Amino acid sequence: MKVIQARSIRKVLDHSTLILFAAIVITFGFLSSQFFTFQNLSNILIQSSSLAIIATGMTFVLLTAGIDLSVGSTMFLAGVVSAKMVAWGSPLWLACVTVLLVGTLYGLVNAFFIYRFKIIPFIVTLATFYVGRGFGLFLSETRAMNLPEGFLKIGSVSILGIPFPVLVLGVVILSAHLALSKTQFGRQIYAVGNNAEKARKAGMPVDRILLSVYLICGFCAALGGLVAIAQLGAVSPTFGKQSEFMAIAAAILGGTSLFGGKGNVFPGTLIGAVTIQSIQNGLVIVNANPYLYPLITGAVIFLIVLIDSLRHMQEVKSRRLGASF
Amino acid sequence: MSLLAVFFLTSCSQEKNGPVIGISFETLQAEYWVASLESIKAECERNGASYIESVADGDANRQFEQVSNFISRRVDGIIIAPKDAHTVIPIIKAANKANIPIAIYNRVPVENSGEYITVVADNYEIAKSAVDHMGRIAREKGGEYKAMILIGDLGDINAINRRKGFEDALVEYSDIVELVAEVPTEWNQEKALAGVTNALQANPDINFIFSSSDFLFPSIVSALKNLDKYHPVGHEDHVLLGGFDGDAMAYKMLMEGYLDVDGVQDVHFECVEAVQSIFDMIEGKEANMRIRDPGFVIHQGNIDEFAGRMWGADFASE
Amino acid sequence: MIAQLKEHYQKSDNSILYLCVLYYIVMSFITPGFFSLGNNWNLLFNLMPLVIVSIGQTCVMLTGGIDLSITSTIALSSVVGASFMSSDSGLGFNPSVSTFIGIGVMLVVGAAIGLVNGVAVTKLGMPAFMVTLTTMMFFSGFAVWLTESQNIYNLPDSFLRISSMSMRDVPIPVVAALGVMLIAYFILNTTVIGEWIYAVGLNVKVARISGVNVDGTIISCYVFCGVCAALGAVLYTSRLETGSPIMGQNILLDVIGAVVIGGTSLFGGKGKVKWTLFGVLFISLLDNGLNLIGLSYFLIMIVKGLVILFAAILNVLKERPSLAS
Amino acid sequence: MLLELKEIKKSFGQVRVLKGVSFTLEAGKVLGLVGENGAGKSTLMNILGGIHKPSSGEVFLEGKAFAPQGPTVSLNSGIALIHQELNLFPNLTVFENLFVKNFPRKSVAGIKLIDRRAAIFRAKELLEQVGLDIEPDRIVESLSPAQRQLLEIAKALSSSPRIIIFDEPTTALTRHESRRLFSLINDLRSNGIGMIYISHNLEDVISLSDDIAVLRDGEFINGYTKGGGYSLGSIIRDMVGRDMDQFFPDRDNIPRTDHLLEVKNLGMAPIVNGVSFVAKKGEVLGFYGLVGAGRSEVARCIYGLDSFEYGEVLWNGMRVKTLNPAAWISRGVAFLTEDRREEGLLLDQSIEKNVALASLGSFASAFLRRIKRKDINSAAKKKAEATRVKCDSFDGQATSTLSGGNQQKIVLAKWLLTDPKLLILDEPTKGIDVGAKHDIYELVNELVGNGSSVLLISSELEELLGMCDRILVMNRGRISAEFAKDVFNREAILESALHVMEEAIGA
Repeated sequence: MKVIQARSIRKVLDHSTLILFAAIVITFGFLSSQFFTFQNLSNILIQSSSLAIIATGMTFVLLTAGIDLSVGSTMFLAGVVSAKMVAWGSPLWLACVTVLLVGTLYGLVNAFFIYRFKIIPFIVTLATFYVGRGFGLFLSETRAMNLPEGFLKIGSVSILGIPFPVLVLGVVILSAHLALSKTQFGRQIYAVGNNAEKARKAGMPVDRILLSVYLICGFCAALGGLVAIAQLGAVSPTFGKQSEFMAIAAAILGGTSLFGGKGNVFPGTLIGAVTIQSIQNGLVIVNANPYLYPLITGAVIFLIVLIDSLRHMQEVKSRRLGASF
Repeated sequence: MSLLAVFFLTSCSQEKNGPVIGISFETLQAEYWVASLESIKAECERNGASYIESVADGDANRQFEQVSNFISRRVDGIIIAPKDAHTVIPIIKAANKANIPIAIYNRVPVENSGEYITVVADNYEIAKSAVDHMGRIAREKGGEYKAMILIGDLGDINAINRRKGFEDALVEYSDIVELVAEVPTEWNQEKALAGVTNALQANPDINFIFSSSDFLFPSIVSALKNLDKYHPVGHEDHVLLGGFDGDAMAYKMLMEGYLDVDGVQDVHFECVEAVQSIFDMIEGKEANMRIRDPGFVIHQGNIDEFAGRMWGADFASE
Repeated sequence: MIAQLKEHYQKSDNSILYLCVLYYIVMSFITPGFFSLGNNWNLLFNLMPLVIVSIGQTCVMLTGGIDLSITSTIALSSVVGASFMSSDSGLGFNPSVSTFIGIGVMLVVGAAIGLVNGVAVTKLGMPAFMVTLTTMMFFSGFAVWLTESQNIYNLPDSFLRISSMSMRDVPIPVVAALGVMLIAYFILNTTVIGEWIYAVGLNVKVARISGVNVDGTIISCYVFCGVCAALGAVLYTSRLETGSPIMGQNILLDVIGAVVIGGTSLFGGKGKVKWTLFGVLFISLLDNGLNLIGLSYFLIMIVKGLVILFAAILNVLKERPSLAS
Repeated sequence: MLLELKEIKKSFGQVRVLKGVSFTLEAGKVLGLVGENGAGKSTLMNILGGIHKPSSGEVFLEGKAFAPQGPTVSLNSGIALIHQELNLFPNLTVFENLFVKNFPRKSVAGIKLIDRRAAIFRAKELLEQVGLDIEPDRIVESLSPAQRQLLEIAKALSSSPRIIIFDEPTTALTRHESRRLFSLINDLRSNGIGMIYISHNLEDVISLSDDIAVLRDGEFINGYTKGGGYSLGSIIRDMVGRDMDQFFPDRDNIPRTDHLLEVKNLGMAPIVNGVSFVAKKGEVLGFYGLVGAGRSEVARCIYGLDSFEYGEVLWNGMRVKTLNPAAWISRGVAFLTEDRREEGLLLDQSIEKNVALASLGSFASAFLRRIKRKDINSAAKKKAEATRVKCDSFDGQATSTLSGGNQQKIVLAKWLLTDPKLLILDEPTKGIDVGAKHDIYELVNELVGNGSSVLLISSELEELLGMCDRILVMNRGRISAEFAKDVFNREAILESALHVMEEAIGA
């Protein structure tokens, strides 16, 4: 009896993030009939697409026990560069490609300092965080910039009934998931994150792996930025601010460890991002007092992390018990 | 390397004769602030003065530190757009103590014994009359209205005043306008977009939207377009739109006939007067210490008369 | 002579200090007003609250944790303390008594938030980053909600004088900062709990088995950090003569950046009080100098980022000259 | 000649680790490499593995000069290293660890994806070869140390090497598992693979090796060939450089009858199932059993590192309520755990600080708990010196730079400084050299001679027989037998450790 009970508790805890996510959705569903419409659920997905894409890139970096504080600046830079290019009369596709290149290049800069000079990622990306935003402000002359219709169209078209941002999100999540779980490169990322020294000794291309995760993160940040501005149609000087914290939060909420080697993009990071967005969405739908937003968001995320850590403690205990059999 | 860069940069921007003005802005996140900063700088140059500028990123403490730095550098005058009405008091005291004239731009300090110039547009009043005008349009057209307001950062006093102006103006129209959604944006376009989309999801019949700042319009427009609700004034599905600031986006929307009402602060007037008064004080002349920008409300009815005075018009033509 | 200097530099752990001195000298030449009594006072005053907050953060980081909630601690204790002291809220004590009570309340608020963080990290086993990220959201939201965005003013004169008063010609903020530094130095270097803090940061398991009260140690660090943040709030509030619900919301990266640039490890077990002092000095000097030069907003950001990177590279090259080639 | 080393020298900075070592290895032969810690064995292996480059000297692989530029080159040339510190990634699965450098892959739409099925299939083959019966998709974190060791060997085999270097492969293995490994080594030998076998367990080395090379202080001291007439004693003499008259030093204590520690019906299913025993004052009580029999777990439960479900613990006849390390230390109980790198040492910290860590409280003032720095440092230094630790400096050298034996001495010194009435030792001599072992035995005896008790958990039966007053044997979470010193019986002890008990199967 006791065993069964313990087992069922563990089952619940095992899927805590999902269950809590469901609980949030159901709660809001009860509070407002509007929440549970197909349209609203697809809204949530569209709204979380940008965050989820950025958090996906962040997950790669976190898996190697690194951190990238510069993603918000990269997003901003991406927005500014695309707006500028379009304003100078470049075709849309060229602007998009350039922006993705800029993002990747920014990742390259981070990676260069991290692996050439062995400076810890926190400092490097703190520095590029400032430089990126400063440079973006310089380009934009600290002004908000509106983008042409074409951009907004990308943001609102549907292909086969799937909204474009969701489609991009799907492709990113799918390829990230494949890369992490089905390729040698992906598995080696986990190995490096667990212990870079061991990985080096084992002859893995550690430097190349570190380089690529920052490239991927920069690329994702730029792509996430594009997806966001395609919906917004404008870039303001605060665009992308605090995104780094939200991206990290989404990844960690999805079970990724800050200390490397643990976590996944699907379902982890995706659920994390969608959870955060659902809370925001639900609060608006039920027309909550604006002052309560941060209180409720903070408390709910705290609860999710709490349950997750309780599960973790339980797991450690049972693993120890099972170890010798 | 970077030290060299600093050398280089400073050697370019150094040593003009004439007075030096320290300009400290709390933020540059809305176009309004950028326009003001540009305008003040241009005025300074026109008067043969040089300037040093700083932006505090919404942090009152940092602003205090930056102004203290100006003071220790012995600038001749200070123009400051402060974080709020209270935290500016010690700044005024410090400037008074150092005998440096100071002008407070855009926000009125609370009662105090310091000596300072204020240049201010009344956020509460302008917002109230803009929304009042929206209400009048609504009454003329007839019918029931569901209203939404985009609130700025809850830590920003101007955002609070605009929200208050909005609420107080609506009291008179409570019979036809019902407030169904308050969207906090933290002055962030992404949050605004998500918030507006969600609010429209919850209340598809919203047809009265007031934005606490014009720079959030792209988000509103984007959300409305997605639902095919963005139509010019006069269209039967037109959503009544009102804004605040008078920036380029609002100007364009007005001219194209999408925006009904905008509360405008007269940036050019404010800046010219502020700089002028500071110079008067530096030179020991009698200065206008209380400059009040009445602002104005522009709408489709007075567009020909006022459009040229909208600061966004200059930005839009660039 | 030069060789001796070089050798000294290679060996010492004061390289950030030397960098500060170099920067100071350069700035004195190129910036009008930089080398003046007034500016030095400014520097000193700007430095003090940041030093206090950073010292608290250092202690937390020594245990391998991080406290992102310091900004919300500053905001909440500012408004709570101010509302106890303000003549508007009408508690009706005489000014010096209410100053006394106000400061006490502020410190208690700081300690309480620290306690929440510490307990969540130890007893509930939650990752520090997430705990403090959510408490940051929650308590800053709480501060804004509590005051409905209004500032609290009309504080008693005896409180306002704190930031300008002197004790035997030494200004109170300096006294406070020196006091905190001395206490931290005393604790870290001469007491049992100091040894424990380093041991916990280096290896929790070893520490626990060796009889270290791990949970107690970590909790005290978070409480200390909260109290330090609250003390910072006292100085900030007094200086601005206002209790503000958004006080200090932008200093987070400066604080963590200063601690890390000083040389304290993000992973725990390595760090010193004086390193943090140098780190804060570095960040403050940087801001002050760039501010005085009169660079525009975005150039300041770019240069700030570059200088941080530059400092990090210098430091790395010092420790591992082989990387220069 | 498969492999030939000529006059290999290696210095790290000022320190000369290898001073010209030469030897040869033939195909199909096992070369035993012995020497004390710090003799240079590991450095030698790292040179062959491509991790270090020699300062001078040459290596010839099948007659050709061989100077690997990195671990990959070495591996591709057919040299596989099995490190003492396991190079596994605990967050990956078994099969991923086997192939992490080179997965079997298939092309899907032009993208090379891991061929999971092929990988699992090959993994099963390799696991079978080393006799490891686990699912290939298990997470390595959940494996026991012995299973990890075998997995490491399977990993080495996966690259089909011509030369395999074993560095202390049996420290985590039980006798049974070791024998299985030895038969694998014999198979490999008959397949023409050359092996270098490094171990402190000299009996194993003697029985396995065709040739034996002894290193001391970075120099080649002596070489033996099978049937060439040598003894354990002569090898030890070569290693240590002096005669070691008696391996397990004598002790003339008489255990008293009063109970120091008493454990009643302690349980944590399914690992510990109702264990009761008594440790008397002034005795050395041994715990023997297979890995996983629950010996360490009993100690960990008592010490409060793991929680247990039922049972009680008495100290000096009083029931103990608070079970945590701090409380035990204040009662005078110390616990040297099995994993010294993870649980014993602050690797980045100096010797002085490590030794002082558990005794800080007793060297602190009552007011403000200030540490009496001078007192504690000199006491720590004295304790460390008493363990004959070899180091450059007590306050400047990080313990991570010390050899395994010296590290263990530091941990021991830490516990001795607390002046324990009961010292629990969990595998105290695992993976450390003969000289250091001897030193540790002497320290134990000295402690017991002063009236303290020792609880010695070990997988080495010799050690228990030589050191203990009493031996308890554990089997599947229970105490299956008890032997007093005068009736020690090797066969009976092994029997009760290995025997599958009827009720255990029924449960």
